[in-house]
Amino acid sequence: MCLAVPAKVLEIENAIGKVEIAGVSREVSMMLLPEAKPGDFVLVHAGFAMQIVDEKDAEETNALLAEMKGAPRTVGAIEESVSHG
Amino acid sequence: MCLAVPAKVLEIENAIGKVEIAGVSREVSMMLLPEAKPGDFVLVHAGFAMQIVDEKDAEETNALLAEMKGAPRTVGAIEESVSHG
Amino acid sequence: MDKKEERELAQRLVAEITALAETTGRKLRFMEVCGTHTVVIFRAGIRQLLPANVELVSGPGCPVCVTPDDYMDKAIAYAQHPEVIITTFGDMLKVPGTKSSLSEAKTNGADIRIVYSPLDSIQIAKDNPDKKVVFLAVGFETTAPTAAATVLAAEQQGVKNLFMLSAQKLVPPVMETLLNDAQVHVDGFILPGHVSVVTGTGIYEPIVQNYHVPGVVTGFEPLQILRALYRLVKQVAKGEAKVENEYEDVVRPEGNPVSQRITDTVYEAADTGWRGMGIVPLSGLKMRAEYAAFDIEQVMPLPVGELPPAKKTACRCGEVLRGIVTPQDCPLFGKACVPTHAIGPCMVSVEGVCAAWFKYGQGRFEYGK
Amino acid sequence: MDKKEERELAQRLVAEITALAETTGRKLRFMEVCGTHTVVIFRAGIRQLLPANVELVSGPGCPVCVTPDDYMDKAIAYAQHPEVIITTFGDMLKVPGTKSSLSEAKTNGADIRIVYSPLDSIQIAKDNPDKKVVFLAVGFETTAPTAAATVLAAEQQGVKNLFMLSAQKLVPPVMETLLNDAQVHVDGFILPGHVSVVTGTGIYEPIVQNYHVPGVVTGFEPLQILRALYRLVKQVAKGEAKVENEYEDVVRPEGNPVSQRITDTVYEAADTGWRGMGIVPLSGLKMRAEYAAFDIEQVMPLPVGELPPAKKTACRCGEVLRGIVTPQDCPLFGKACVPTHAIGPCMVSVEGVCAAWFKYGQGRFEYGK
Amino acid sequence: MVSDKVTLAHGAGGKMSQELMEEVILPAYGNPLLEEMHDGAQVQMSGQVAFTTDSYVVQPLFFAGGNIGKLAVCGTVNDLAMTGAIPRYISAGLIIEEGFPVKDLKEILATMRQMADEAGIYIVTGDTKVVEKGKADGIFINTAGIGDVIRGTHISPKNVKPGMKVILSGYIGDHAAAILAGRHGLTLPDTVKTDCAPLCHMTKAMLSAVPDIAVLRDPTRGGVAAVLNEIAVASDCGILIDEEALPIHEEVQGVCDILGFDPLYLANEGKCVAFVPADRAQGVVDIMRANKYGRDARIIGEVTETAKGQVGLRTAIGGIRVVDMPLGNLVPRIC
Amino acid sequence: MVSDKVTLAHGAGGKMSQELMEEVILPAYGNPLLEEMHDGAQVQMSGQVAFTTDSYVVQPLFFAGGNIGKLAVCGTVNDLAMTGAIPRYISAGLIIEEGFPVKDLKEILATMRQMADEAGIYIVTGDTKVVEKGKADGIFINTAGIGDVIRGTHISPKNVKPGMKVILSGYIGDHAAAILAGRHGLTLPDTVKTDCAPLCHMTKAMLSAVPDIAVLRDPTRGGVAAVLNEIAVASDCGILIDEEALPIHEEVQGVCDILGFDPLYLANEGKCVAFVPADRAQGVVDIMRANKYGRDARIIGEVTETAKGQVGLRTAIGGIRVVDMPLGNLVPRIC
Ligand code: SF4
Ligand code: SF4
Ligand SMILES: [Mg+2]
Ligand SMILES: [Mg+2]
Ligand SMILES: [Mg+2]
Ligand SMILES: [Mg+2]
Ligand SMILES: [Mg+2]
Ligand SMILES: [Mg+2]
Ligand SMILES: [Mg+2]
Ligand SMILES: [Mg+2]
Ligand SMILES: [Mg+2]
Ligand SMILES: [Mg+2]
Repeated sequence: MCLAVPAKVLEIENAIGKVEIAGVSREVSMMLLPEAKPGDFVLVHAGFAMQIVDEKDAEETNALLAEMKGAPRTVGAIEESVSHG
Repeated sequence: MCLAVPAKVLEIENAIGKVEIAGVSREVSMMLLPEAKPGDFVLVHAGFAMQIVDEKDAEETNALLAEMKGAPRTVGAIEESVSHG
Repeated sequence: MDKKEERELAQRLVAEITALAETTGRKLRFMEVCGTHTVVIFRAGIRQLLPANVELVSGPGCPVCVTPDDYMDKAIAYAQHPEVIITTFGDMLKVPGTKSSLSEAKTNGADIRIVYSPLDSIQIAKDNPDKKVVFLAVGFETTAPTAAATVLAAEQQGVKNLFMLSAQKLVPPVMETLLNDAQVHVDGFILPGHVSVVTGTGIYEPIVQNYHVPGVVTGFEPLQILRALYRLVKQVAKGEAKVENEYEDVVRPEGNPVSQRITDTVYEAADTGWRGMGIVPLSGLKMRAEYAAFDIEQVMPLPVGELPPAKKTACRCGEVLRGIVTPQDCPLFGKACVPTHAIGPCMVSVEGVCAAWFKYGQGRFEYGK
Repeated sequence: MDKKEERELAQRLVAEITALAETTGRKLRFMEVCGTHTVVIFRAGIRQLLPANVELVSGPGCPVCVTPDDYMDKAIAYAQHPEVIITTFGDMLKVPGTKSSLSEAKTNGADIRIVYSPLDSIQIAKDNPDKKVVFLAVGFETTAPTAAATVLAAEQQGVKNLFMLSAQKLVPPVMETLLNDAQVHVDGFILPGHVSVVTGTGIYEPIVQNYHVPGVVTGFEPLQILRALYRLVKQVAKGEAKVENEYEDVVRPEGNPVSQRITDTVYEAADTGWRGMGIVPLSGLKMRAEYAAFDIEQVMPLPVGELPPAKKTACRCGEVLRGIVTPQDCPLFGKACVPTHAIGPCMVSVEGVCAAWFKYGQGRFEYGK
Repeated sequence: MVSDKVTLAHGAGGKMSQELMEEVILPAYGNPLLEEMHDGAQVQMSGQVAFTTDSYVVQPLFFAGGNIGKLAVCGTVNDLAMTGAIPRYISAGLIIEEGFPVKDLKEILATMRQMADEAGIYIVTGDTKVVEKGKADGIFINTAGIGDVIRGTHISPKNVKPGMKVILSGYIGDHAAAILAGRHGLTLPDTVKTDCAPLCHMTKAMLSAVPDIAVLRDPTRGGVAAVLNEIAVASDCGILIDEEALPIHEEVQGVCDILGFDPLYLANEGKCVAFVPADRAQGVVDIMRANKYGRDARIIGEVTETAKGQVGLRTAIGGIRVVDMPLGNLVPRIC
Repeated sequence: MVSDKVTLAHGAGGKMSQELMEEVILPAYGNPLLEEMHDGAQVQMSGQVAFTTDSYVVQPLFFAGGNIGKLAVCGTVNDLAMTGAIPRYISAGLIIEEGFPVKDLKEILATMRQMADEAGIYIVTGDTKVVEKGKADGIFINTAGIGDVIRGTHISPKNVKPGMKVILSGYIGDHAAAILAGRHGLTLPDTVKTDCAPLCHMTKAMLSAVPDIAVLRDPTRGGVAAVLNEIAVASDCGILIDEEALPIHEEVQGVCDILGFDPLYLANEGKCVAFVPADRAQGVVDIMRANKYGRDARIIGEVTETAKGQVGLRTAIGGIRVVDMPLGNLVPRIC
């Protein structure tokens, strides 16, 4: 539907950002994301920065694991673990 | 200065002549030589028929030979042969 | 998380999904609306990991697939015009119109340039002042603001020979159309992550509420999809229907307001045609009157009669796109219709459901059986 | 006449020429005005057959050679214009202008088409309606009517994008200039056969009378040239000066009146520049005001300053063209200046005197010494 | 005497052609066997001879780490190497577009010579044609090559049998990434460049030690995916590879993510895939690792009895998917 | 399954390439040695091997009596033949412009096969590239060839000595006339067509009977003039030929007269020039005349002590002029 990749903003000049994705750099338009600053990670689609990407939350995964922990094979158990976590 | 070749007119239509030179045919403009007719030999230059070519005159060569004949190495003798020829 | 941890988490999620699905005592059908999700599901082999009673069906989320023949025919007709340079995403190249494709037009000499960004069209327009550069503006809510921004940038830079041939589409109206369709049965939606980046999550609420069907926004990692499936199965198991967001690092509830405003400046909602679904009210975008000078259809309308009449084939793309049939139900699948000689757009596009089935071996592959 | 008879006749003519020349007791210099004659003389090895006291010098009869730098510079400037297609005889391609040549412009992307006939330009103009097609109209009296007829044909067919860049030249005025030049010594002229086809033989009468210098019109077979030489030596030996015609099968006294009229319709006589001779009064043709619409210099004048300033080289083409020096007197001949890297046009053109000297081995060839 | 641009006359077989030959081409290729203006070269060969050809039409002509000349020599050297031969002699057919800078031509020819030297071969015969402006794309190069087949080897897909290991010599997709990045506005760090290299010394070491290597193949156009599919079909076996085993530079993956490519389909110009009996596989890997072009060699999968004619890939999360033949050329996608 | 036009995908190394290969190329070339999708072919050779290459860029692609495919096979066959070899195997590298009609491709390939059959060779390896519309000129073909040098022969300009006779195998300029006529609006009678032909059977007969033939050369680009000049320089002898001995079809002379060309500079594709010791010259002519491509063979001149490095021509009226190297490409002239 819409390929998009996260990239780090290196610099911005005149609403043109230089971004880097795994060492590969490209110019993208910052027109749709004026609030982004160098150092931010942004989601890039079709040459435009579309959104700021938050730091990946390790807690989130832990929460999921907790949610599933000790809940072997029954819905009730999972529910329980969620309410516990 | 101006390369030109004799060619035989095969046909003419709308001032365009089809001419043949040693079996090679080409269309040429007859604009500059409206009097030419199929069967004529014409001189062709830069895609135009320029002049009707007379039948080669064997007599001409004979006249030249006659002019030179019996006139070995002196002007007088040649003159003579011409006036004789 | 390292790869091993990821694999373990995936196994864990699959186990949970299997267990939860079992508790429902019935067959569950979830639709991924987004074509990119479709591809990830096939590439990662997710279908093979799921239990027999959890079925995934693909929806109308491939922009190439839902674009109807008449748009392609128009694009081809413009491409053949000696004064026109077409710029397009690579995806559109092989999509069949009624009689031909852009790829064929290119082979026959049409000037068609593949761009990575609609913005690239501006430079091409500047480099070719004596030509009309026409960008094929297709896509969903994610892509529409990039086309709109390109129009605004061209206007600002005084570029007068860049135009759009627009066929942008909106997701929520077509989801509703599907839910109203008696042939379609869906127990929940994997909601499109990147559309939601622009729109936010709120737009799905009315649908989820009105039709009582769960929806989870998620990203494009295999694990994210498994997480979304886990949430969907769980909602079903609990009898709930709510919008959840498993892609919180980029999807905000309010989306991207600047993108929304820029799209809104250049475009307005309009009825538009979808392959297999006909006209869906207010499901597309058309250029506003203020931007008519950038609309190739207004600046240089095609002469009437330049488009060929509609064709009839046995292609079942229309139904495939609604999740009513699978590609294998199409008599042409894998026979007359293969990726090298596609009959319908669902076989052409990388995100096309038929292409994904074929490419990733569904129904023809021995491994993993 | 078979080949053997031809060879015998040639030997006979050479013998007569040798004998007659001897009777004059002095060195004789005949000038072939026409470059095609020059080439035949070299190709057939005629110089080697002649006695030491009969010298042949070449005149300004190569249209390429006499065309001055500034015309070439103009042609190149037009060629570089993106809207222009140049059509030209192949001969012009490598002629150096001040800094460059058409060939170099073509290598750098200029659209230059080689035509066999000026008429071919009309079709090219029709095929490229968005371009200006410019024919490089060079040549003498023979070629001028073909360019004029092309203009009339374009007019009649309503072709509005065909133009001429004209530099046609006339033979009699330049012959007179040569005869007035104290540095030039000529005992007789081999008169140009194909120019005479158009002009007739009468135009040479005033010159031959006024300057008491023999002239013989002839064709392009080696034998015809030997015959002309025989007639010239004979006139000198007899103290005569008249116009003779050894090319009677195509040259009529009155020439070709239709050609003359058509040239006269489109062109009028004008002062023009010759390489090495400067401006010669009324020695060229310019388009009449009525045909200004076909004159590229009027329709699309080059911006002032687009032409480079004149260059200085040691090239002695100007003197070579007047028969004052031979190519071997030029310090560059065969060293810096060779056909692959010509410095002057006399080395470029197939009919160029320097090229003929070089190509046919004059001064560097062992055979026949 | 040669001008700074190649002209039509340089290809017309006359004096200018001779000058181009003498001033540009012979000095670059120069070696004792090079035909000098003859109709062909004469070389000594005997026994089984490998013979191959490829044309090179890459754009851009110059790219990170190389140019078209490097490809033209290495590509043909590698094709000879993959047939189990020691490359000996190659030909060079140039088709040049009028106006091509002589400076660029010299650079390309110098690179060809350099690669020939590294591969231990001679460029012994050649041809130069010049076509009109707009009728080519700068320069096209064809090379054909001949080499001596190493005795005792018999490379053929028919020798591929279930249980054999699939070895890959290193990181994939570098060449295509270097070529494609610039075309789509991407800038790569200096560390990413074409992998183009002559592999003949490495393959000679491999085959000398393990003559029963069943197949060698260089994954060029169509990438690893094309090679594996061709061999799966030709051997009538299945091939199952492991996604996690595939060495892919982070930046190459980045290019793929941005443009929507799959690294398995990207062209390589200095890699080889080997099919080797299981018990010799680690030995072959060790030999490859001793060569500078095989330092990252590894086993990436194996030949199977099932899924005949097909290629499967075990994904990171444990699924299996088909790796199909590439369909056409790679174009960037948004979806 | 292949469409009616060649597309970029046909050259991308994937499924479409495979289809083009299987449906168009293999059926045309088909022979037991042809590499099928491998990296190269393997053939048996031994001893002295001749190796040559040429690219073909002719326009128009189809012309009276042939097409580019005919040239591509015969040209390389003849270059091998001229080195004193019996041609054995050739490669075929196609560079095709996107949009090229598959029908035309099939016709060209069929002609290549037919010529290969006549020459007694196999097309054993090949390559197909497709470039974007406007980046080539329909199709370019490169062929490289290998052959066995006939034992006891040693073709080299250095063997040319004063007194040797120069033999020409037949009428000159036919090929160039057939190509050029159409380009300049001239129509030739059906009798005038390219002379393109494989000469290897004739040269084999010549060399078998007279191994001390010093040089064989096919006068292609640059014509007889180029070949004679090259040999005059390489042998450091003079060459004097006789204008009246040159066989030129009347129509070819006609084309030359019209366009301002010299037939000595016109390309031939089925002729050879031989330098032969005087006492064997008539014998060689007789052998050539027994072959269908040498029926009009004759002695046209001889090698001289004087005029080292130069070529002279005795004109019909008895003068002598230089025949120089051609300068560039032939363009029609008015003067
Ligand atoms: S397999 Fe092909 S024809 Fe059938 S529905 Fe899919 S795209 Fe259409
Ligand atoms: S030899 Fe060259 S430089 Fe000298 S006069 Fe002739 S053209 Fe000019
Ligand atoms: Mg999305
Ligand atoms: Mg004349
Ligand atoms: Mg040859
Ligand atoms: Mg190959
Ligand atoms: Mg290869
Ligand atoms: Mg060659
Ligand atoms: Mg290979
Ligand atoms: Mg060759
Ligand atoms: Mg050759
Ligand atoms: Mg190949």
